[in-house]
Amino acid sequence: MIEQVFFFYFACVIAAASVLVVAAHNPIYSALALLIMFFHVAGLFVTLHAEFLAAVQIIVYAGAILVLYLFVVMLLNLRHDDRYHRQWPMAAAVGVTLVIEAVILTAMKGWATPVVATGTETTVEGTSNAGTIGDVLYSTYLFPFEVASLILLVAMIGAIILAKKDLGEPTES
Amino acid sequence: MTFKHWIKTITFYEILVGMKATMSHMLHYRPSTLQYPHEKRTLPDNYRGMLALLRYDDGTEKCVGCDLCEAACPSRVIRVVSAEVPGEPTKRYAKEYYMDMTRCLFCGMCVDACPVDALGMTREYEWAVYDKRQLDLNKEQLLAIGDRSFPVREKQLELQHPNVAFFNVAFKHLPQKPD
Amino acid sequence: MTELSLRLAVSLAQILTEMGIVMVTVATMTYFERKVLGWMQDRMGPMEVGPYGILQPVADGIKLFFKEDIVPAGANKAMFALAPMLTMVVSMIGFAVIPFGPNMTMDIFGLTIKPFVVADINIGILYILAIASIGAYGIILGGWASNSKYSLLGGLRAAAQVISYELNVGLAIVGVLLLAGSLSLVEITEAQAWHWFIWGARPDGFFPIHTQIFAFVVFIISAVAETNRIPFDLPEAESELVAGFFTEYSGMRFAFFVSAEYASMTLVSCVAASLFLGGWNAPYPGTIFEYVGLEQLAWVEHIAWFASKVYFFLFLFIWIRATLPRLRYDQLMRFGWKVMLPIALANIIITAITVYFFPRG
Amino acid sequence: MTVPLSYYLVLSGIVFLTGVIGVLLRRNIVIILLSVELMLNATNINFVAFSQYLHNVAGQVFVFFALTVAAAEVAVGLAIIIALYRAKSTINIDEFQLLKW
Repeated sequence: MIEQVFFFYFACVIAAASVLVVAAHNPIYSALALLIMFFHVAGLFVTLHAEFLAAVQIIVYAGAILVLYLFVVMLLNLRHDDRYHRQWPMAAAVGVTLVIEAVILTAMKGWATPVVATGTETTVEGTSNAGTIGDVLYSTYLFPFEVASLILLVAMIGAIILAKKDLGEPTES
Repeated sequence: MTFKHWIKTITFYEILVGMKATMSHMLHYRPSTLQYPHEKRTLPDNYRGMLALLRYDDGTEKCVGCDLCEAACPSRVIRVVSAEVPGEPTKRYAKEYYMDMTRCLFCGMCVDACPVDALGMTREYEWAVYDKRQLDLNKEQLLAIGDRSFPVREKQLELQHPNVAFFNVAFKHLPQKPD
Repeated sequence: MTELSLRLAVSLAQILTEMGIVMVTVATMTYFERKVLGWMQDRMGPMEVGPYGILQPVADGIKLFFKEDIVPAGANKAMFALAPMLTMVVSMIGFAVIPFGPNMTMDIFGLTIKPFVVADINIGILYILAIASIGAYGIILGGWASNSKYSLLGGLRAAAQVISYELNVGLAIVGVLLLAGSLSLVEITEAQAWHWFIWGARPDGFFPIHTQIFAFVVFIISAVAETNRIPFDLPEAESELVAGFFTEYSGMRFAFFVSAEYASMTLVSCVAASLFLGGWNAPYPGTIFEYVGLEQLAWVEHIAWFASKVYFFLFLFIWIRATLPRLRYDQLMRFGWKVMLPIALANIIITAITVYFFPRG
Repeated sequence: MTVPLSYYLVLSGIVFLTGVIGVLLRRNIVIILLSVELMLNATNINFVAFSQYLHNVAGQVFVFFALTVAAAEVAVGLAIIIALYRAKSTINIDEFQLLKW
């Protein structure tokens, strides 16, 4: 009962905030709507017993990514914003198709909870959520983890090179 | 970078020295400030505070309306309207005397310029007011300042030594006027 | 249902008590900061209101409460109003996971509660990091919504600075997490019985090789930077940016920003005390009250130890402010990324290696 | 488990769709990137919901990787935006049509 109340609260706010992200004219409002959405997604994670991910969601998304967005929006001073794009018929077509697909799929499978799969490699129960994720991350998914660190390294170098002014010219100092 | 320098860097030596200095000031706490409205600093003897007009001991004004102070003032603080003393064609007095103290820089040149010692510098300095027009003082206010700051007054010129009436150099213990 | 409402009521009482303690700490901090700064600079500090100016925080509060609330022309009103509230709320709710006293339970009205920690969640330190990362939003929004170039510059500086130094805070505590093997602040504190993490404690004994003193130094410096205190107070550098992000704020909103700064100072002091200095643990085994046969009152000594550690850190903040000049902006960034970050990373690696070779028993 | 899994899927579908529409509809590159974040979050919701319902922690691990990719995407994307803004002093996507035919 109370779980459903929480779910519907989070779901409504997430949906409304995501619509606001797309619809808001001021980029700052978009970013703030996204911030609200991140918070409620984190809340949803908590109701799903993934509290470690909830914390990481806020730290990474809200604490780092969105601050960067706000930083860039303020740096470029994007107050005057735009109409929507010309290709909205295409967007509508894609959107409607996807909505129909989603509705059909969910209607086909029904609204019931599927049977719990068997033979899972690691269960969520047991030790704490963070501990479980750590165990799996550093054993089964060690290679993807290393690849992720490589992605971050590449992104870091790429961002520095892209954002740096007058590259290639001899720098004074 | 020498080893010593390196050690100093990683142990925050210079920052610690600074923090020791602030801490020693806190431990040996001797404030160099005063609780001003409650306790006041002793003023130096030659303090130049509020200007005042002076009187002789019988209550007559010293000022003869000569305008020399107005001429000497670098900030054009003083405005004198002089007139003849009624019935005495040879004597003049200041009919109106204004000092706009918002402009005064307390240089004391008007006091130097006065030939009859009619101006004095008191030791008053708390003259903050809410309306700066209150600082445009007239003769009565200036005389009142002089009355309360110099309760002991000089004798009339005629009652002093005869030379004083002429040269105005009688009081040997006072600073002499520069020529 | 009655049990739920009872639990809610008890939690609410706990939260209110804790907020009250924090607000009193904030009020006394505004007084003691001015007082201690005065003493260190051969001045007296506030002396007028009450004996030795002790009622100055009350006078300040009343004055700010009755001041006119000015919203600048062209400001974004909603954001302008939201920013101080966001900052204040964020700096207050972080205290929920701080253990102020020993991890004991108490029975009230048939409920078992922990009196000295509002919420003992198992990701406590991550929660605090998440909360701290939200703190930047209030500053950025306040700077942006004021429609003033000083405020905007202050907000942008705050954004860059808080991101940079939060990274160092996060990395500095990883060593402690490796040693404690837990993310819960209660368990981390309990793991440091009398040998603290700064000297290399572990839940199963004392290993000086695990010393976290470098992480501690990095944490303290980064915490000073993250709370925008001198010498890292570039977002509110008064000689360049008037007052930075709260230039345009007045009255109670200004008071919110200022008290949020003090509250976040108190929060990082609590975190530093819990993570590195053993929280409510005394620097000797057990408590004196236990030795003299007063086991019931041991928590008083524990809380006294916690409070003294927190107040030491708060005093350190003021002491640093009285001593050091403000850094230049490029110095700040270079220091954060080229000095603090490598030290924190090296600390993680060394701690990991030592934990690997001396595994927890 | 009083909330059926399909609720989570519908929610994530709605959020994902909103993201898609945002990418197609908006002309401000920053908003487009924000819409991409919406889509990533929709997948995250799915991952965590499935992880909970299938009792398999792998979904949460994948959310972790999605976060990593999102962070990398933001760093590079915002750097590109800044470079574009330097070049044309606008970030309206209609202005960047050199590769269009």
